[in-house]
Amino acid sequence: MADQVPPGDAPFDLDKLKQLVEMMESHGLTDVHLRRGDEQWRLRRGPREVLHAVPQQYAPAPIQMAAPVAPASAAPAVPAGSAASSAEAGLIDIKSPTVGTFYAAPSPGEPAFVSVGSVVTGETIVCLIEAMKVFNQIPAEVNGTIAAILVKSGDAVEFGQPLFRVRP
Amino acid sequence: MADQVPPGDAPFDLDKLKQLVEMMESHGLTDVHLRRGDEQWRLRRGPREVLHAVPQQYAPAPIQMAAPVAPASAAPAVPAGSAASSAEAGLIDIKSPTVGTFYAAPSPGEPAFVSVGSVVTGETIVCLIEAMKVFNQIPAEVNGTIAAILVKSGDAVEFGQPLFRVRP
Amino acid sequence: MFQRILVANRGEIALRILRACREMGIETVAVCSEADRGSDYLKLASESICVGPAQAAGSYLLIKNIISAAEIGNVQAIHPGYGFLSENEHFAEVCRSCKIDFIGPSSEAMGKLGDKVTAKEIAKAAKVNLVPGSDGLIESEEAALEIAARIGYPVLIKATAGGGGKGMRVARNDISLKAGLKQAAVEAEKAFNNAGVYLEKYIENPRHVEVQIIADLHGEVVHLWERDCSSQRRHQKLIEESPAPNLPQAVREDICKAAVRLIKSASYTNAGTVEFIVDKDNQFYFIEVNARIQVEHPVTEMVTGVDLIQQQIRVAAGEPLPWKQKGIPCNGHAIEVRINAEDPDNDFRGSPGRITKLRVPGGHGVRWDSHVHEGYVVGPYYDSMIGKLIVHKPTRVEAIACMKRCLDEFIVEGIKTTIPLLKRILNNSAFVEGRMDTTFIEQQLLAK
Amino acid sequence: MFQRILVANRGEIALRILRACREMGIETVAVCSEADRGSDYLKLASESICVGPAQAAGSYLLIKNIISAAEIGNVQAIHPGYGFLSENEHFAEVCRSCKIDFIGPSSEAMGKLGDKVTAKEIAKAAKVNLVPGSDGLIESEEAALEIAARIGYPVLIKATAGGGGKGMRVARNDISLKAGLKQAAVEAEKAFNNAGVYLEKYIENPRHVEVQIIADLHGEVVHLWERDCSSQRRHQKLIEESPAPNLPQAVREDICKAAVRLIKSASYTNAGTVEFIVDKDNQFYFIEVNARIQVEHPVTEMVTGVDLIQQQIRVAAGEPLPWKQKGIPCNGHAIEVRINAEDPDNDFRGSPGRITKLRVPGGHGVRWDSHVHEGYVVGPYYDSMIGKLIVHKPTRVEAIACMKRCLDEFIVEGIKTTIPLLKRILNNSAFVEGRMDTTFIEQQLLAK
Repeated sequence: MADQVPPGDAPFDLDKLKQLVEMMESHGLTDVHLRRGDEQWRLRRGPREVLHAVPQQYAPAPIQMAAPVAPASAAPAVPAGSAASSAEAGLIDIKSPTVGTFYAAPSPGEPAFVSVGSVVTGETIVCLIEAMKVFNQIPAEVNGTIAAILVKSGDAVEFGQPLFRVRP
Repeated sequence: MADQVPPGDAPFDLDKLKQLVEMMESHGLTDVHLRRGDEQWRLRRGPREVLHAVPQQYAPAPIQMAAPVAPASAAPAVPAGSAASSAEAGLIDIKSPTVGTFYAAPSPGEPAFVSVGSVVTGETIVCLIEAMKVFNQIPAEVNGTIAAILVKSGDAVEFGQPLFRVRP
Repeated sequence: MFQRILVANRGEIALRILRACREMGIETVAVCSEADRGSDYLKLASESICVGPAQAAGSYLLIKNIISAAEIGNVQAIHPGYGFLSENEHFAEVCRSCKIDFIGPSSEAMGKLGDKVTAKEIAKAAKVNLVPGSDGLIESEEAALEIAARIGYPVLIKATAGGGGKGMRVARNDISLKAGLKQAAVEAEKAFNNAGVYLEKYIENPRHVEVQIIADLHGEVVHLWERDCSSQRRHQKLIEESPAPNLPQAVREDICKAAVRLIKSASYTNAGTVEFIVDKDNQFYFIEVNARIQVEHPVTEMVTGVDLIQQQIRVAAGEPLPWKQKGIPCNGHAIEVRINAEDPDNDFRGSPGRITKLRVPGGHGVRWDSHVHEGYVVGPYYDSMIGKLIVHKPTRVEAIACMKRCLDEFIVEGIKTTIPLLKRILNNSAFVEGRMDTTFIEQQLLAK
Repeated sequence: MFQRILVANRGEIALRILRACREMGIETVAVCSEADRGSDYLKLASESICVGPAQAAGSYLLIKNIISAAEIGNVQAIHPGYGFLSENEHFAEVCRSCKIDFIGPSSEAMGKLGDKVTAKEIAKAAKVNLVPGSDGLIESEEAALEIAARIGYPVLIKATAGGGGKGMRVARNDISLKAGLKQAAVEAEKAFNNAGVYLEKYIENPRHVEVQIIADLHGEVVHLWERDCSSQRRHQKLIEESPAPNLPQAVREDICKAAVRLIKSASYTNAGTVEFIVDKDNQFYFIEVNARIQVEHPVTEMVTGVDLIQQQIRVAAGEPLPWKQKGIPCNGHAIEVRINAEDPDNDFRGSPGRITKLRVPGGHGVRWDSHVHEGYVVGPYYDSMIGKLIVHKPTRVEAIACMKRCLDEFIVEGIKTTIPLLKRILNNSAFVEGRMDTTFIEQQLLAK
């Protein structure tokens, strides 16, 4: 859902929006933020508040991809990556050490490396990030329990973007 | 004396300075502030701190015009007119109601309208300000005793510039 | 050449003149009101003198104080900018009597062109078209019908004593003319105690096109091409550009030549603008002369490369124009928008206040003329314009694209501005296609 | 034409490219390091992606991360700006293998011109003068004397394995050449374990003149005239201008034609700069090609009216050049100064910190290209340039006057800048008279 539609003469292009939503669905995107001049679109799919979820609810999250578009937050758009600042006290973020595409599982159809509730040590591989056709195994680098998964398989992630929250 | 000489290649033009000092002397100017780009000249003639002077010292001030150039303050140049902000508590400024040339006396050779120590009422004429050949009589508009005279005959004054300080 | 000039204005245009003088090596005396005292732009002057209180009537408009400042500031000339005393014939005359050069036309030329009847006579003598009309009061219905047949419908019936649109009505055929004449006479009698009416051709959806001219003291007059200023709201120009879009080259040349003829026959000197309205068939009609530099002069500077303020000063100092008409190019396309501190949601009321954040666009083809900065307090005393953004590109399409990206970059916080309206205009198809007239903004963008 | 481009750079040039794309209606993906995250200029991109830490080696220079960003950003082309990966042959190759257009020359052309020996061969084949020399190692004293006689004194003795001035010495006659050869060989043996030396004509007080060229993918090559960048401090350009002052028109045309010949014979495409040194007799010698857009490109944009960044994008997308050589004007005179956050009192060390106050000049003929603003924090990670101030006026004299008033207006507080040095250069008689060479700033202005 769009937070803001452009003022003035440009029509609100529903066809384009539909295409975008379909693209999000087929690629498993959860969050798209586009801005050009005055125009700003923010779309979000899937469960709204990952952080407050209880483990049982979130185990099947990866297969909720076909779920309808969730209502977008009415709050003003925040810059990408700043979600980290809302981390609950005591939780530690596992951040992306590179830019690329996030994969939760070693290959399609296989179970995810970790899910909410998984116990990890520093060496536990928690995901793959593909950069230039190379699949980089990402270790947790902390000891603890996965409290939240902040991205979905197929998501583009940037350097430093929080991927998981861990309760140490 | 100049507070600041220009950096760089422009020579410090002593001939120009001399001309300026002579001009100040012959026209009774006490304060000249010139600025152009980086270059800034500030020259001041006559007794340095009018405010702290005792009356006896200041009665003959108008005939001290031929006195040598007094050392300029080392402080950074302050914009014209801002002297008012240093007013001693309890003193009231008589400000210029127009822009023009200040005259302390009704005509050359005659005694000044007021001197430090003079008692004035609201209607007392304290000076003339010439604007476009018209000599405007300026009333004190306050009751009290002249505590300081801030400008000299022949000085250019701007709108709102403090001319006298009065102890009410 | 002058060694020292007083700038009898404030804000943007004062800064513009101070900059021109610095580049020419001319010392400057700036005047200011108490409200403007301490403003950053005053630091560019050799000296600044406070001439009165915030209210312009006691400072920027008070001739006595301006002249006193010129005398104590020891200047040889005064640049009046635009507004304030710039078209005050008496002020120009006082300057002369005080042996201070007024950087603008003579008071005589100003007087002649300031009087509507004389200005029309000058235009006629110079064979410059006026809006056709009855040349005097309507004596009878028959005479009116005859005139209407000559000038063609629609016609405008105007009260000779009128003003503010009262007693004005449009007639589109003989029948409505007959009816209108009677009603207008009754209305005029009622409103002004004078039933006299006259006829004028009614120009529908006119464009506002004006020609920049400059004339030296030696009889040489040149034009610097035209500007289109049709993008207006309530007769306030919002966007100006040069050249005028969709004006055939032959018409451009004709209108510019007409302006030069008129200026020559008025013995006018220095910079000036001849205003015309242009109808749908590209017929143009003289309206008036603005006997000063104008807000929108930068678009002309961009396409011609001429610094108009410097040239005004040179001409006033007696220098001949450095070029002939053929030497003045018109390169590319320039557009100016006026950024005003106004609230579009409240009928464009002034929006004074402190500018808490300011990000000004820059880059290739972009010019910004403004005295404001982050932290500047826009006062309630003077006009609401806080800056002029000008772009210059090879074509109008590129200039519009550049202006749009500039307005997208622009951030002003703390006050409301006309930027959102400007963005809408730049996206409006009538504007984009160059089909503006003086009514399109109110009719297409602001109609409720 | 591309619909979406990634900008693989930061700061001023990233902003420059983002602006060009917005005007062309092209979407953009900006990359940033953690240090630049949240910067104002990134808001002009359609999307921005953080690609690594503040250190450029892990972000702006890391090919893998830039390419990943291009892939997840779904772009068709990458603009590298200047610096960082812009002249990295391997990066251009990786782009191609990933089917992303690199907006710049082919990796082959970059490779050929990046290799000194091949570049010299290309120049020779194109009949472009090189600095005369021994064309190889000196075999004997006799051979050296013969070569010196042919190319004329003074000559420079250079170690073949040398660098950084080591083993270099000037000889002004046969005697000093004989002595110098021996000493240079000993020094070179000591420093580089290689006693090989060669001779080159020593160009005293050279000027740095470079030619902007642009070539499309269809074999068309044009020049956009020359720039003089002689005002340098330790090989860092401080002031650039176009046209080069005091360069006779015939020499200007020859040097520009030479550049076009060289570019053609290298099968080079997109924008590039051919650098020359020019001696006191206006003889010019090829030095190298900068295979990218340059910091100083705006002065060329001002005099030609061409938007070089937009043109780079059009050429990369396969569009033919829109003009022939004759259609490219050189109007007026443009000067650029680089404003660097450096402390002139401390050997021009970087002066990072928060800009607490910023007043940027504006007005007629003034362009400002910068990503900084009041409150911006200049970090210690990247180069110190915080902005480029460019003026464009009809003549060099007017351009200098305009630049001087601009620098007088400029206020930057919180960090130290090169502005005081720039002011001194603009007042220096060698500069004012156009008698600059690459040594005058250090010899005349910075000598202790």
